[in-house]
Amino acid sequence: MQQDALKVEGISCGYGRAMILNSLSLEIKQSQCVAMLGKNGMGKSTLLKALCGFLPKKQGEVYIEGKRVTHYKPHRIARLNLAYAAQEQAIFTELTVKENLSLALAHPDTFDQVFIPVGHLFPVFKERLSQKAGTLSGGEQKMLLVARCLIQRPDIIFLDEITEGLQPSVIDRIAEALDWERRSHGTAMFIIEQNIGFALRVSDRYLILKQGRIVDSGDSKAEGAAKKVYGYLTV
Amino acid sequence: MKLTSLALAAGIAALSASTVFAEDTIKIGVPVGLSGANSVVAPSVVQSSELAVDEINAAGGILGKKVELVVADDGSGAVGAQKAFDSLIFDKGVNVLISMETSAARNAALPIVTRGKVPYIYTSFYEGHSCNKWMYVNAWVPEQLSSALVDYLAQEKQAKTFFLIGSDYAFGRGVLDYTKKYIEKTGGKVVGEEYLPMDGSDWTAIISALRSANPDALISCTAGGAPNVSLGKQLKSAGVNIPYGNMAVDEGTAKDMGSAAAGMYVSGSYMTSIDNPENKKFLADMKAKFGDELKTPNDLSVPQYDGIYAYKAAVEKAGSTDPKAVIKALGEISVTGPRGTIKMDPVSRHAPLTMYLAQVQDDGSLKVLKTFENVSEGKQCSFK
Amino acid sequence: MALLLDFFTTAALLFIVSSGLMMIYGVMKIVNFAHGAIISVGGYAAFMVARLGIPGWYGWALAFAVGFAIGALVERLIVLPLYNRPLDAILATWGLGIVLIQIITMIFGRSTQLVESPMDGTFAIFGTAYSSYRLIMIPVALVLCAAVIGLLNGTRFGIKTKAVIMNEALAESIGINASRIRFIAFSLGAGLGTLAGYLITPLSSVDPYMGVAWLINAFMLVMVAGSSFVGLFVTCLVFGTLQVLVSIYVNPVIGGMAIAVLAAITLRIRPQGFSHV
Amino acid sequence: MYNRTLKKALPIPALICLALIVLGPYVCSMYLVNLLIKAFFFTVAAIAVDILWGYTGYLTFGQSAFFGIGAYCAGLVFTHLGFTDGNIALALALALVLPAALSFFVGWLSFYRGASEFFPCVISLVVPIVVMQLVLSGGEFTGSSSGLTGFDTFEFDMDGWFWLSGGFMLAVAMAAHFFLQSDGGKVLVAIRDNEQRCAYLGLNPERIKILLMTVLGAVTGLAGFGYASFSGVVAPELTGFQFGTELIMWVALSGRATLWGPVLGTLLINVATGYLSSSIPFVWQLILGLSFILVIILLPKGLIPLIFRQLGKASPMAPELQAAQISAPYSGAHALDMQKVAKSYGSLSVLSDITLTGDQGELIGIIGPNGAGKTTLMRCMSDGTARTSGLVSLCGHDIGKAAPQKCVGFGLGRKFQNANIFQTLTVAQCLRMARFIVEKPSFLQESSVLKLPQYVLDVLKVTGLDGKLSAVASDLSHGEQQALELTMVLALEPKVVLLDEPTAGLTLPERRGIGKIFSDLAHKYSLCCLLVEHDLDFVKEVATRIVVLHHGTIVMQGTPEEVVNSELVQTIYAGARQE
Repeated sequence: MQQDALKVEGISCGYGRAMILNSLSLEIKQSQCVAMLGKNGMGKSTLLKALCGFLPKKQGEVYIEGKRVTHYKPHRIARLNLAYAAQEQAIFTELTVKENLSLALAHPDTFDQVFIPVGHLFPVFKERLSQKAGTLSGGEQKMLLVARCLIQRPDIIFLDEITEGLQPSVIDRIAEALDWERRSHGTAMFIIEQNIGFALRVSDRYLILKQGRIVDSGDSKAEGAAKKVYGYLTV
Repeated sequence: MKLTSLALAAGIAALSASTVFAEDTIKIGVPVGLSGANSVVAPSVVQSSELAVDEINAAGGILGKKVELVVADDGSGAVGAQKAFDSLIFDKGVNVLISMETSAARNAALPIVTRGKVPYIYTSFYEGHSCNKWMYVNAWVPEQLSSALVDYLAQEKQAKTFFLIGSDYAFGRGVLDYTKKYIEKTGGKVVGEEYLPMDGSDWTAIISALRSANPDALISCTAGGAPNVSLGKQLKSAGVNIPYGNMAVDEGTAKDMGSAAAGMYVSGSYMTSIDNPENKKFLADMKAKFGDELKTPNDLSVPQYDGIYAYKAAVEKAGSTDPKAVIKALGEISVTGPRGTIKMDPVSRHAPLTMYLAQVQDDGSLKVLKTFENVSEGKQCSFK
Repeated sequence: MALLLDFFTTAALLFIVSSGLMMIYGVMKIVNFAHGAIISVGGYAAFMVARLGIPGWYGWALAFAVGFAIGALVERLIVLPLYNRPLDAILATWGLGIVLIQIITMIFGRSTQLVESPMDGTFAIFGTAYSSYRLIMIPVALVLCAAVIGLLNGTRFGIKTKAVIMNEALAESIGINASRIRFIAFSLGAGLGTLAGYLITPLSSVDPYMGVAWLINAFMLVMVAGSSFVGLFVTCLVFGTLQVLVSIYVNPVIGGMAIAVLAAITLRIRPQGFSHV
Repeated sequence: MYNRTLKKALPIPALICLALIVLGPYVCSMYLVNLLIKAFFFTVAAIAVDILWGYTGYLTFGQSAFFGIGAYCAGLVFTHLGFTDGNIALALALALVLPAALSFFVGWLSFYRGASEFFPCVISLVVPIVVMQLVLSGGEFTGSSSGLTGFDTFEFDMDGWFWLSGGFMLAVAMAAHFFLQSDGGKVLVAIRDNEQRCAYLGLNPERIKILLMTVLGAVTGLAGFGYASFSGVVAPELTGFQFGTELIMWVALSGRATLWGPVLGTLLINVATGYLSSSIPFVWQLILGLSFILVIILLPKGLIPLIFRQLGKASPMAPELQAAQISAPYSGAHALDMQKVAKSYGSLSVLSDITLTGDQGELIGIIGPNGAGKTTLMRCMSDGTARTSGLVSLCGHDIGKAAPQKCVGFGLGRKFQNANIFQTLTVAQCLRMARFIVEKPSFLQESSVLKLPQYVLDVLKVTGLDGKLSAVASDLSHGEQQALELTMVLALEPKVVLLDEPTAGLTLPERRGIGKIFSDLAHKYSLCCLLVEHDLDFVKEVATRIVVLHHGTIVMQGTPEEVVNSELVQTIYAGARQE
């Protein structure tokens, strides 16, 4: 049987003594895209940080591509063909676009080659490779983040609220890029979102996180999914 | 309460007194800078002390008592010296202190010497005019050094203008101040006088000043080894070739400086190349005792050797180690050692010395060019 | 003219001496107070090289290698546990400096050692005869500066290092081993320290404390320079010039304090120093 | 009986010192007495370093400069002017005033808003170097490197000196002991733990540190004066950087942030050095260096606390809580008034054209997605230097460029997003710090009563913190720490309260209780509350008005119903587009 792209078994973790996540489990199959939704402060970002090795886990196990990575350091996890786009401070504003992209590559000499498809998806970067990333607009920075994930040719991508504060047109562009990536490479994805429309559009399954627990899940493309999710997210 | 405390105090005093008088050895305290700046020369001082003590013990000691050497580190500074002197006088109970010290350390220690009432023979050349009832000095002061060096440069090298460089501390300033006066008194002219902090190693600005002053000769007086080396090297690399008199370099350092020292004129009361039987025997004995470990004897370690013999002579003359009697006797005796016969003056508390002027050779050795017999120490102290 | 050369050569020496400290401070905001002792180690490396008769070209490589090795050891044993306690790191490295100096003293003794200068005499430049070794320090400093800047800006290691400086968590999240980068940077910094010691021996004495006199000035320069080598270069030039001017026109004793005092004042007026020039 | 209270007033190490000082001359050899007299003076300097570094977090290499200056005051006056009654008074006065003045200057130079962590440390390095260089270049006046010696000084015998110096040391140590144990003395630890929080409690950390430095400079100068008078010698190394680092080493080895550690440690190390260093100088240095490194890395608390375990620990005490009189509410127009406030970093605009008023009795919810500028808005209200343009006034005071502590003085209280508290203080001590500007604490003792406004007592009760008054803040849970910060802010009796996500990390029942309290604050106690919250449910329940921030501007404000039901908010805040 093929390994799950990501498997989380009952992890608990938090900051100091406060537990943000309580015995949380989930799994993402190969080529599957799972969206996790929930209001702020429910532990979504904490979960991603824990998965990427930035937070110690009090209990539970994490497997990526079948490999137990519970106690790996962040850079070792990052080298497992995994791409992670954090919510805040996720690019090096003082480095150029090209440096930002090539830093993520294990073999930077292949840059010209791997950049071709990315340049195709985000043509805006073609002429701006030597521009400092900090001078890009907010939307462009988020696109750079997605581009950096794609250029790594990963097996699994983690995206943390990539659409936050973006114009609808940019959100569309990102959604198209993710769709293309899945079509052409079958990459598994785990996306954390508040934007219901975007989340349901790109994902196969959705999960609802509340107070550190998954309280509901379902098929993203099912009838009435949007309405159900919306019920959790608003008042 | 009062009574018990008195009784206690008396008891302790009696105890400590008995421990001092029960000794039948004579203890010579040598506080010296085993660590810190003086640690460059301290080993040579300890070696010559050891030789002197061995010789004396082999010849039956002093007044039949064995002589014991007690060395203490003073950290080359005032605070360390106070600790070392306290320890030697009050803890170890030495009969005499014989050593070289930095001026700061000597000054810091003198009040302790006064309190402890212990004779102190100071064996280091220094800037002069330090006086204490309990102290004698058997090394040179600027009055003795400057004349030799300046006279030589003026007469043999026709130097009329001089440039003075020193480390900014009491010895450097003291010696150069006197030198400046002496130069001006003898008709020369000082065209520049510059100082760098003791731990300074960048002489760029001073060398620039030196070049633009364009003097006939250069005289330096720096703090120990490191500044001498850095100054010598930088002068050399700057291509300064005028006659250079160095007032603060010992033979060991001159050797270490290699080519940077070659050609330098130095003056002092002791050079290894002094040609007399005492010095030859001394050098041979040192070599025999320490072999490869031997540190080059120098103008600090030889006065130390002389100082120990001076104490021996004084105790024998006084017939006891009683401090007052010893102090009196120290002004009356004379000893003959590697530096010739040295008699310390009971009034000035310093000694007239034979001074030598030498030039550093390419191999680092010193070649004596001129000898100045019995140079007076000038006006130092005035004890009766 | 000679004055101008004094400015440049002084600045060059200052740059050579402080670059190792800068490498470490720039990357990990740790002040290596053992830098003075490490410079001394470089001086003794020069002494060993001269005594063993190794040609000069290998000499500096050897000096660098010794420093690199010491740095590597020290980073793992002493600095690693203290990354989150930068003030304690100052103290621990100060302690390390004492230990290094005592070890040198035990092996080589306290006295100054002889190292012959590879280059004596003067060189005439625009009609002014000037110490050739000091002159050589100008191109050496320029090459060193170019090499360090090239390393940090032109190579993958450099970009990774910059990434770690800017945002360690982000760097790790894209697979950069920040701990290894810091390890290498510290070792490099120590290597630059011994290299500096090796380079200054022809102008200085070789004794256990030879590097300590440079420490405070190097430290002040690095503080003013912030975290860029270009900044350090400019800082060295400005303060080197000031030091020479004060030494010549006021007096050398005050000149010796000039860098420390002026740097402190600069930082008070302009806390970011010269890091944005 | 040696009971708890007495133990607190006179701990075992103090008794050891007392016994040593009384009995010393009878049981110690002359040499040891001599060593100890000097060690007593050094200990005073070490206490100063310990207070500055261990307690207040300011790593100083420069205390030696003040010691040296005190010593030189004695040396210079007695050498050049002679030893007369008048000159003794003069020298003593100079030994107090000069070090104090220089400390004040150094403090002023070192501590200012926005100084980097290393800067004061850098300055403290420069001070002894400069002072020593000045002494060295002082020629005959200062005696240059030889120092001054042979001046007349007090003619006490050794025992007299011993009791005098020991008594002086013990007096300084006891004074420090009572000060550090007192409620007011905890301000030093508060500064070490969290300067930002101090400023937002209306305290001026810079000023306190400068004051502390000045006082300790004078005390250290006095110790230097004593040392010089006893030894009859002053030397440049007493002012030097080397001595400054030795002081740090003594404190570090024996136990920073414990008063008695450095007292006992300094005495022990000095005595040991006296006996060992002269016989094994290099090895001794090596041992000191190595043990210093090891202690710094492995035992940052030092060695003495290993022996006296209670030294390192605070003796926690839970004071009795009482309700304090609450000052009258603000009665002028608009408690908070912001006109056209903007903030930009270079060309990047974070806030623009914010015009917002808040009245007493209002509870304004501020909502908006991450990066909308909510926290920046809070900063602009509470720190005069934060905004780029526009006017802000608090309770009728234009804040201009005022520092946070000034704004707090105008009636502001600010709770941060992350629990911003004093990690090593207890809950009660944290609260007492918060009351500092309302009710000056005692600087001599620990009070058994803690008076707090009623609403603070309510929050303590709801969150259960009233049962944990003697717990150390870092041992609290995330939610408790948040609640503690909230109570600290409220203990200031502010008129305008800024709350940045005050309920993050709290449980549901706690949230309900807090919500009730917020309503009370606004409605019963007439405060003006601004609440930044992500939890729209919570905001909707308690707020009287909601302001929506997006891309740095106010896009909407109105009653909770209006806002929650608006299409705009659904889109940008809840993040869902209706399909």
